[in-house]
Amino acid sequence: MGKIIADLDSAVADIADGVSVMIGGFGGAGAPIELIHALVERYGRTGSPGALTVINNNAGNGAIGIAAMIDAGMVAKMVCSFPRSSDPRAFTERYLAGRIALELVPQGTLAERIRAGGAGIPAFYTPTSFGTQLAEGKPVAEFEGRMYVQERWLKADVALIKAELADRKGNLTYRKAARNFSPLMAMAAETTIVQASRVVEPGAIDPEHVVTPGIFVNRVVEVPDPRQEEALLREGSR
Amino acid sequence: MGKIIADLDSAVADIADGVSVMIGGFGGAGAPIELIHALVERYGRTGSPGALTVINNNAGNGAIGIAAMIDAGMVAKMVCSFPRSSDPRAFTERYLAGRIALELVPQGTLAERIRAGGAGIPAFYTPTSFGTQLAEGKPVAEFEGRMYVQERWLKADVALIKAELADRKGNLTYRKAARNFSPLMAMAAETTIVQASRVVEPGAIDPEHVVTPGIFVNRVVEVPDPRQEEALLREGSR
Amino acid sequence: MSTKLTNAQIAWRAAQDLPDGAYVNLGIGFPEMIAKFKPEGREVVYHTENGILDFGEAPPAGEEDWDLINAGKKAVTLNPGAAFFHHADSFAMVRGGHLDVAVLGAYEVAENGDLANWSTGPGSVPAVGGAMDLVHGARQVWVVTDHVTRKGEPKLLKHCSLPLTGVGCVTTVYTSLAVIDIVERRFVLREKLPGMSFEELQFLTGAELIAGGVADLIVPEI
Amino acid sequence: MSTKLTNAQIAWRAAQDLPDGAYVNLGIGFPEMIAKFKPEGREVVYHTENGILDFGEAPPAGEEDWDLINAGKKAVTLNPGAAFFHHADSFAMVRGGHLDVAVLGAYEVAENGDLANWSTGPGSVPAVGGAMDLVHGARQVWVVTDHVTRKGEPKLLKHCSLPLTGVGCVTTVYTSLAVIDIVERRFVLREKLPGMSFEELQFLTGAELIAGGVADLIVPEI
Repeated sequence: MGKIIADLDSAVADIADGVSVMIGGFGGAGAPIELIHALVERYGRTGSPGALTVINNNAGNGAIGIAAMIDAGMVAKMVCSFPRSSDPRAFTERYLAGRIALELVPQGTLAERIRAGGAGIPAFYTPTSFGTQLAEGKPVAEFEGRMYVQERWLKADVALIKAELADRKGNLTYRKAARNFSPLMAMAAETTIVQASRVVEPGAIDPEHVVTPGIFVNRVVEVPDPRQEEALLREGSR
Repeated sequence: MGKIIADLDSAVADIADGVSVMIGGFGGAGAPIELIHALVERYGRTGSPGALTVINNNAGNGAIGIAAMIDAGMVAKMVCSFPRSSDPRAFTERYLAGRIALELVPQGTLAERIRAGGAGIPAFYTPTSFGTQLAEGKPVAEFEGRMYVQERWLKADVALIKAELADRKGNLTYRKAARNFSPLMAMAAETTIVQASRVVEPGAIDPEHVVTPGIFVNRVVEVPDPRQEEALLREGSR
Repeated sequence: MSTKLTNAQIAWRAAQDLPDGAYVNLGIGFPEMIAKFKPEGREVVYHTENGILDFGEAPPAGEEDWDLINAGKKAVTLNPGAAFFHHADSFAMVRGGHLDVAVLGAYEVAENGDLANWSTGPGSVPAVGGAMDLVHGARQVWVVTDHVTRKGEPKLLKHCSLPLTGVGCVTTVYTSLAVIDIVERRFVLREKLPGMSFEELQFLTGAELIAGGVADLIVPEI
Repeated sequence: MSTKLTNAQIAWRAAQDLPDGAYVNLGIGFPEMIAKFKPEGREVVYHTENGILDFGEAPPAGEEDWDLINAGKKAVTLNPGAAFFHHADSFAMVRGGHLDVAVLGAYEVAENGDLANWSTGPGSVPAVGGAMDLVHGARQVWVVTDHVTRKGEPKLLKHCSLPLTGVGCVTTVYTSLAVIDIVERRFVLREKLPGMSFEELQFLTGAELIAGGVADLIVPEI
């Protein structure tokens, strides 16, 4: 069960053109900056992987992380709830120029669709967005006197996740509000790739405290002292 | 925010006739024996609450816990996945005599229906039970070439839960595999009543390790050294 | 007393209605200000969509931990008894009816409780965040808003003209001029500024105001 | 060699096919025996529906912790790297296709992969547990069973007569006489006991056996 990968480049080496990539994080908290940048560097070197569909709550900030992917021209489509970040220049430019597609999903629906993808639930009903533009074209149904919208599961080929601790079997913990979408994305992707601040021996994480069990994790690469997107932006790093 | 209740009798005093009660536990692990017995004693004293619908994975074992509720005649209906325990006499007798109703639900569907109840999802699709007797009368639909069954959420008036630690704000942890259905039931009940082996100050449970956040919990009663159903059965306690 | 309340005064007024022991989600921006004015001795637990229950005030400048933020991406702190959880659990709290109150801003509110607050129509980048979930989850949905637009047009209307956030979801509107409950698809005036006549307020409101026992809307200078 | 395999020998044979690094759920009873025969050096992580990943063997008698049990309510231990989770997460693993193999017992298996293993019909207390979830979740669904009933009737059939657990779900059947894969809704014979002719095996099987390259089914004395 060799889930530990030696370096970032190897961890993202086989991500193909045109695949869907879930990326953990809400704003800067939980953004796997080093994994993303390894992917951007690979694209700069080889022209691949391009034409990606990226699933994240936001659509990049400043010129790092997902914004760097967008600036590099790797991203064909964003699936997100809130593409207006504090500095959404990269996405906004391309979107208004018609060079990137957007699927806008309410945040709770986005979370539940990803969980459904991981849990084998192809569709579910939610009150969210009933009667709004975002429900147009979707089946609706009445349950117990109230109207609901049918939403479909969301899966991805790859998930890129930032964890705090990881063991060799892939069990993960997260740091504070950096948890957000990551445990769900780990469930919903065919291949889940994790950067962990520290890799520990199996048993070092109390079985009661595991947040993502190893069954959902395929690859772990250790990235000590990872960069934090929001902190980088505030330092003026671009 | 006074969630701490002084004693077991007060904790279950207002449970009414005819309500639905989710009871945590899988086999003996997680069964809130003291809360259940407080309810059975109240019924013995007052004749109330009767005609209950009880939701649990099993249908009681020996003559304690849920089996004691059934023997007392308080239970009109069981909703469960596996009513054949090691000693299911109490349920079997009444069921074969037509004196208790049974809604049989596959275990994963039971868990997901309860979660859906807590998460505001009135219905979802699952592959489980498609083409079987347990799907009869339920809507089916095809998604991506595969057939699925529509299942509805399951809520309850009351949940009885056994936790390990609880704080004054209702945050909970569980002990090992005693976790099982309890975090889901806490979400899905109008009133969630918890017996905790130890009540601690807010902050004593690491925010990273909280399993059930206090928002899902209404009442907590401390029961140090709680009895364990399986251990009691093996001691020959009846 | 000025002719209309400041945002801080609107926030103060809304804060007076927070029930003791309530679980509350304050929307990004203006609604966040409500936390500052919570009455002494009342315990309120704040929820943020990105996975924290019972967060506290902002840390001092320079002591921010950017993994400890709220939905507005502002740094926060934790109260004793806080908890972290993932996004699906967080929106289970929202959608499952576990929040007592959600407070949002508004572009428009209709008398039937419809809310428009996420899109001003084509031509910009649309963004919805958690608003559509919050309006259909919390037991009470409050709106804090100016009573009229910058151009002086009513924001409280017979029907919303902008894309909806939710249908029939708003329960109370705290404006710069009044406190208005939505009851059976009508605007029911609960309080208005003492210096303003009912007719003046009606003139600035795009749908009929129902006057019950109207009290004076009195707030401190802030 | 006896004329048919014991349950232990069937379990041994199935265990030889466990892939290295696999996540596996062993059904209550007979399938649980497979864990004992896992080949040396192969790493297998066991899942139990009631919320544990990577549990180990039974503890010594007297050292049981009855909060640490498997789906069969038997006491277990933990391996390093184990994890606890609640029932919805547990069945997300099952239904979401995260298990590599689930192994179950059977009353009947049909050539199209239908399985009947939960109900012998009216007159008793029905109980289904997690079987219906497991058969539609794991990537491979194995059945371990006697080839025939106690009365000598075939258990491998053209169609099941008992209430179904799942439709078209079984991928391989390990019986007391043979190893049979279900491929495109047909029984494809992979191995049979060396002492038995194809015709004898076909006679004890209720649907057509497809013979590809049939190998000898050889197991140790256990």
